[in-house]
Amino acid sequence: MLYALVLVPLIGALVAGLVPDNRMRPLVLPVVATFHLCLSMILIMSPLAPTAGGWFWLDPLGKIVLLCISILFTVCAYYGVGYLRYRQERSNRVLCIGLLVCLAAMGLVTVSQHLGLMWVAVEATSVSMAPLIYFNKNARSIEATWKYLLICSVGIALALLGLLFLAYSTYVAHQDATLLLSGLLGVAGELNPGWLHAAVIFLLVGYGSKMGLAPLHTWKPDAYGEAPGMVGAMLAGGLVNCAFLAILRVYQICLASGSAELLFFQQVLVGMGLISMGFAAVFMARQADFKRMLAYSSVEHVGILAIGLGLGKGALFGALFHLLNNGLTKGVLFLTSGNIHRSYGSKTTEVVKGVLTRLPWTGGLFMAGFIAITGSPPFSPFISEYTIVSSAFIEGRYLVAALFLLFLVIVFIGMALTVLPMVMGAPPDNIEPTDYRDGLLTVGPPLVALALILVLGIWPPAFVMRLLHDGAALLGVQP
Amino acid sequence: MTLLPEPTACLLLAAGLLAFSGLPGLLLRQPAAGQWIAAFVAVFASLLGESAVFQLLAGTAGAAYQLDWPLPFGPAEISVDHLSTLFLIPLFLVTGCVALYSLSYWPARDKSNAGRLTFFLGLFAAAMVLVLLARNGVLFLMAWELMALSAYFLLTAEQQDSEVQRVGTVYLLTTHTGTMALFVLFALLRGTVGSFLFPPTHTLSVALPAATVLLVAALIGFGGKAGLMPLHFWLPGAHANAPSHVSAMMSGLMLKMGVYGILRTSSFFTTLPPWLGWLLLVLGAWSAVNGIALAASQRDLKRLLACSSIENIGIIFIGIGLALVGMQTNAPILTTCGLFGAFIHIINHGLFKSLLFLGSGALIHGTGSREIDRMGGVAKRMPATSLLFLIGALAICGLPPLNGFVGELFLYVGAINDGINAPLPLAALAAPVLALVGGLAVITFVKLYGMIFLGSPRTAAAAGSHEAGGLMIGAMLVLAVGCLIGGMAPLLLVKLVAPAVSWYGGSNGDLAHQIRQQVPVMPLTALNSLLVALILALSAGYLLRLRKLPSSTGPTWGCGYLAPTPRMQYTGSSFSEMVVNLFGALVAPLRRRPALDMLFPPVGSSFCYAAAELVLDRVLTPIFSWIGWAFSYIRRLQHGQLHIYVLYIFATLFVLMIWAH
Amino acid sequence: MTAIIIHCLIALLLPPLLLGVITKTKAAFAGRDGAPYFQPYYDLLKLLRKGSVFSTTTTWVFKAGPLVSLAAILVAALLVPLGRHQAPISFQGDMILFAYLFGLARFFTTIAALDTGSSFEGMGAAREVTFACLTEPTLFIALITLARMSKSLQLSTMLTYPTPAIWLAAGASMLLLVAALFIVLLAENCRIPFDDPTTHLELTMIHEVMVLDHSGPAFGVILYGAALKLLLLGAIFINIALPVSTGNPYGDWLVFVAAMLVLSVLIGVVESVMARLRMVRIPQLLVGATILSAFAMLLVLR
Amino acid sequence: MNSLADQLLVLVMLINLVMLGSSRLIFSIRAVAVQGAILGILPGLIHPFSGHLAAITVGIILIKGIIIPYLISDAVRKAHIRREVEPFIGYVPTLFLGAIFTALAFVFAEKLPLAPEHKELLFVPASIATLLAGFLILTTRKKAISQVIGYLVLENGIFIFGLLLTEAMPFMVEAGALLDLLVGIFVMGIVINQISQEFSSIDTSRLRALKEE
Repeated sequence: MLYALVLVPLIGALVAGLVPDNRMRPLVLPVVATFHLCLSMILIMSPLAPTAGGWFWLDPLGKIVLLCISILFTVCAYYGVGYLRYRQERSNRVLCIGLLVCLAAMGLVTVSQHLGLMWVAVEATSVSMAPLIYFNKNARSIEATWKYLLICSVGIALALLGLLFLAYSTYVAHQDATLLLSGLLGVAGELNPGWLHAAVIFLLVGYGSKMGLAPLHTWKPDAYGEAPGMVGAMLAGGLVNCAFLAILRVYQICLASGSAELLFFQQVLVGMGLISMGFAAVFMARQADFKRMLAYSSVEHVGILAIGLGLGKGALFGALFHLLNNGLTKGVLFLTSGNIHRSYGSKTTEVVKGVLTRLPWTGGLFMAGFIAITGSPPFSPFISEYTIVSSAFIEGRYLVAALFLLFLVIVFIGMALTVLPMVMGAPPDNIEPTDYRDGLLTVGPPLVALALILVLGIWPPAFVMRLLHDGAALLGVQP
Repeated sequence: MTLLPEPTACLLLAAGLLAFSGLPGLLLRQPAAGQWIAAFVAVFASLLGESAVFQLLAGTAGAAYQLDWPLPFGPAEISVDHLSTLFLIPLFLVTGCVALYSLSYWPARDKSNAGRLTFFLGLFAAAMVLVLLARNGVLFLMAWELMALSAYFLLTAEQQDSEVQRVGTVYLLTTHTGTMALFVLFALLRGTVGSFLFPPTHTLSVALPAATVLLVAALIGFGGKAGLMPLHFWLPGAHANAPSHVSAMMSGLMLKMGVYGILRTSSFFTTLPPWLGWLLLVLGAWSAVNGIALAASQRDLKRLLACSSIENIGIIFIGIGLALVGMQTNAPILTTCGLFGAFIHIINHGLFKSLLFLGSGALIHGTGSREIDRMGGVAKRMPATSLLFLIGALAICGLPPLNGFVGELFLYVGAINDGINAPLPLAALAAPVLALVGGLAVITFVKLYGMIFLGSPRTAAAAGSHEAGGLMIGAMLVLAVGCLIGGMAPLLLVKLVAPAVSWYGGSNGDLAHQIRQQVPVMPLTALNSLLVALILALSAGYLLRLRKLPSSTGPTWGCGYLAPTPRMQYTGSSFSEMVVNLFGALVAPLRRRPALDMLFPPVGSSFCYAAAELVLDRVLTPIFSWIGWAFSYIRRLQHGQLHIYVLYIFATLFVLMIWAH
Repeated sequence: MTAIIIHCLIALLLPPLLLGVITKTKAAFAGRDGAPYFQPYYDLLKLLRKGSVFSTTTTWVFKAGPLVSLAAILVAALLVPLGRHQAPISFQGDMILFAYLFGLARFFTTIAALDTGSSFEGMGAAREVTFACLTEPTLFIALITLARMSKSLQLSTMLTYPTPAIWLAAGASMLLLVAALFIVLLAENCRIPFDDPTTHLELTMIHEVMVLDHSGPAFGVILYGAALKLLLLGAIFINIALPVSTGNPYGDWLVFVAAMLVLSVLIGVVESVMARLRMVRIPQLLVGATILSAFAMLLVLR
Repeated sequence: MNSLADQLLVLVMLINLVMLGSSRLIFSIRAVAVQGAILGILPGLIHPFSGHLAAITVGIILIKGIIIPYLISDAVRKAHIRREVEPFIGYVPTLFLGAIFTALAFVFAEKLPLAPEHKELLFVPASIATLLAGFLILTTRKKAISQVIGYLVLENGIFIFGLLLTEAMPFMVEAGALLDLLVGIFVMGIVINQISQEFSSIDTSRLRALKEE
């Protein structure tokens, strides 16, 4: 079963590569996605034991990430069919293949319990995403791709060094090095502190740059801004979560290795998290390009994840939940922003006005997405964010909580001042007409995602909650 | 009554009905039908709600429901107590009236967005009910934000208009920032009492370290929503630009939710810090005076009403402040009178302010304008509206024999009692302040009524005005009758709020009876009826005389001037000019006049007068622009040079390495 | 019972005489012998018999104005003790109702004025409400002071409280109160130096200009209401300024009537010797009155 | 055998300095190729022979020594460029910095708590020095090609450290890592071609359209 998680998308990619017709090819996406979704649902529901000498195992953390990725991909896949109808001018072969390969890689990330293998998978995801960012094939997109590629590669290289340090710390401790998570957790107690320390730092910086923690986030606005909406969604909801999963693994090791290392790691996480939120807050105000604004919003939420993880205790639950919510909400926002881009042929807020009038459904969804992502009830991001804030207060981390709220306010103001003029008002009459119209396939998928976060925000299904609690338990929270 | 389920269930059912009342309008093919369904459901829900309210007032205790939702915030309790009941009384009444009113004010066949509006209207009302019933911090927050957001979507109904956009944005930013303060409030509360469930009343000690922060957060979060100065700046614009029936609900009901929040939060504590009562008293007085002074300076009918909402909220807070001061100087009369005054005024304001806003809707419907100075002589063409509006105006000025007087009477009695008994009767100064506010209110509403309804039409639009539809008149009539009853039978009001007063004041015994020793409820009824009788008698006599005597008609005496035109009438702005100058410091309207260097102003020169919004225009906007300017420097970090980006990575690595050691 | 009847009789019959006395006094100062004391009664009777002219601009509000204000003032008349006697109706906080009934009267007078659509009457209405809103705080501070001294919220108790003994004890504050109340009295009744009831220049008038368009019985009602108002505020003033009491109730009635007449003479004197203030000065004087009463309150607290 | 390894490592470090100093791209590419090849030989010297080892050796030499350099030089040929024109920091200063970093690397390596059998080997200082050299190239050069080279040097540095514990990295992981590297560079190559088409130059200092304000 676990292997299927990786193989199915690869086969799909193969098929997509073989299908000659540009119109038929996108249909592969929903087929694979649906199959993948059913598969991962079965896996998530069923208790699993480690396989292949502990190399592959879908533990609760993996399950959470897999759930998010699989749902998000399905949404994007169905959307893609509708979206690519409007992009017939260029071949979508690379796009389809890239998406599917990326899906396979992400699946591998969630199931691999061997950090080295996980590293390979993460690297694979970033490499496979590069061509997708370049989908528009113009000067700006090539620049974005180049920056994305180089920064992520450097980061991931540092992560590799971190892994080597980790292995070396085991080696120094007792002569046989290992990168198996189970093994590491077993011996974490007597690891060599110095090397472990270095390892943690390098891993954090490496995966952090992939995840987009400030100040390692520099590639994000460019990549998100130039990539097509659906690719942006996968970047913000898929890759970010994979990188975060990797950081969760590091957290597990720190947890097992004892309080000192954990404390340091948590402090660093909170610090970088706050920095990320602050950065996002500053850059989101008066943002003239709504896709870049979404990118900074993603930076902000990565920061929230980091803070949640850094605060520990009850906040861990919030962080894990936020991982899910952020992914889905970003899906809504990026997909609808793709529609807006199609319809106006521009993504600057000078041009884009009165979306609610021009595209009622897309506009409404975008507005709802904005309200959701800024942590307003009844959508689920509110639940996770409030869990984090309140536990910060409960733990007496008042400064963190205050800054957190301050940044939330600034972000909200900045985002509102960008989004509301876009959505409200009358569309400018001098924009050249485009053939885009709201259709079932371009509006339905984001609508589904929105419905999901609404359900999660009001009455989340029991299995999700159980999953989150199990995940938090893995991170050392006594249920 | 026995046929009904127990109150809480009733209220929940009503809320549910309201919440989904708008759905058919969105789904059905004919929106008009949907709107009618929505209206009927809403009215039914309101009746259901009111019946539940009366059960509660009759003494039936509402059940408490604990639903254990899967969210990690503990069980969510929903229950109703006397404080909630107090706010539910006007809520359902106004909601029902507004639902009827909207049928002919915002008909689906003319307005494309009627479906959306109706839907959010129902959601808005339901959210407010939930706010009043929630006993769990997070549930409360969710209901609260739902209320705030649906209010946003309601007031941006005409989102094509740029002004509507602007005020909508200001409203949204303000309310969300306020919600952040509530985040702090409930998180701290959770940290203090160990659960998101509200603590039982009068259990928290004020000695707790968090107490002060809790109260301040509540003041910011809830005070902002209530429109307490200086957090009032969002209010005039929002109320003025929303559809009138929405303004009626926002002003008559939503502002009260802020009051409710502060009352609820303060009720957690055994004793309250001394500064709180005085602070509320001062803020209330400031809001009252400044609010009504602002109102007097307005030229926009609905902005004027909105500003007078600030005034009335101020009066309510004066009452609460008096009560708290009374509690800590243990002056029971002051406490009781303050609470009675505040609570009665909460109900009254719900009635007459909604009445006035609905009336303003009728005016806009009839004349197509909000400019006071462009109207005039409307009474001739809108007789019914003019009569109902007059009742509202008299009531809001607190003049007998209408309900507005009752609440203020209690406040006066409380204050002057303090003047008699307290060693240093600072609280007694509330009385002259109230008197000043009353005087200003008379100026404001004489201006409003006289300039709009009386005289001769200043514009063709005013001349061509037409009476509002039957449903609109009906809805207003209900509220007006409410005002009359409240004024003629103050005892009814006293009985309505007595449970809430004893609940909050923690006192026991039949307050309604005790208070009658302090405050003349029965003589008031007697004198009011005498007044009405006298008026009727005099009118009868006068009309008889007129019948007998010759009477002729002619033009108004122009004091010797032969060709007066309607444009020569005194305008609203000039009417209030004197008082606006007296309160220039608080109001500071913008005036642009041509330089008078010769005998006459140069041809084509114009005089411009506009009411200012001090906090927003002269404080917040500059701050925002300054921050934006500061941010633009930090943005240079994203300069697009790849090699420096790589340097960032290594720098981070380096810093962390250093930090590690 | 007799007290009530006498109260009503005085309240109903005395007012026009006061106007007569004032005009007589002024005439005397002007060296004329002026109209007879009972001229106002004749005027009223005449007006009740005259026909009316209504502006085409007006609505029912115009007709209702005088009536409602008179009704309000009549009700108020039941609350004020005339001299050393309890008022017919008296209860805790009746003073507030008293003040607000005047407010009601003012509201209707002014909207009736606005109903004519004449810019002059609008001007008068604006001045009326503006000045009134400045006098009200004064009245209330004075009442609080009295309430504190007499430990009561009832006009009857408060106003029958002052005695020569108290004047000796708290003379200063009483004096300040009397001064403040006299200013209020003049302002509320639109007397010189605030307003000149006899001027014929509409631009400078306050009360008179509001009633320009009223005619016939309505105008009579207005005149009568104004006179009654003068009586009531005068009664308050006298009760404080003249705390004498002959043991005999009927004696007290006589004292009161006499005092009212003296007061009218006093007003007449003031009107004769003073000039009208400029409009811009009026608010300053009113605020001055407020400060006086505030001082009185401070002295009482001390 | 270890002495031979050490000499090779010294060679590696010299190559770093050479690259820091040279302006001709083709030359630096060749240098990287040599470095890669040396890395390929090294494991054979310190670990006992095994299939795994042989495979790794072949793989590294093949990929790092031949394929990747070929890809890059191909891109260079396509883009018609000879040399790195004025870098952000001149050659001499970078060379100087490189020397300092190398020295620091030795000092730093002394402090590290190494396993006893690794104490006397040059692996750790060499890896750190190479790492820093890569960092220098990445941050000082303008041409995209040079940055790729820098990235390669970085990777090499990491690999040198990795050689200490080939056991920790089971075959499939190393293979995967190599594969990823290969694909990554391949994609970079493509991108570089695109850049040279779009901008008629692969000077990354031209790639500055995407920024704030």
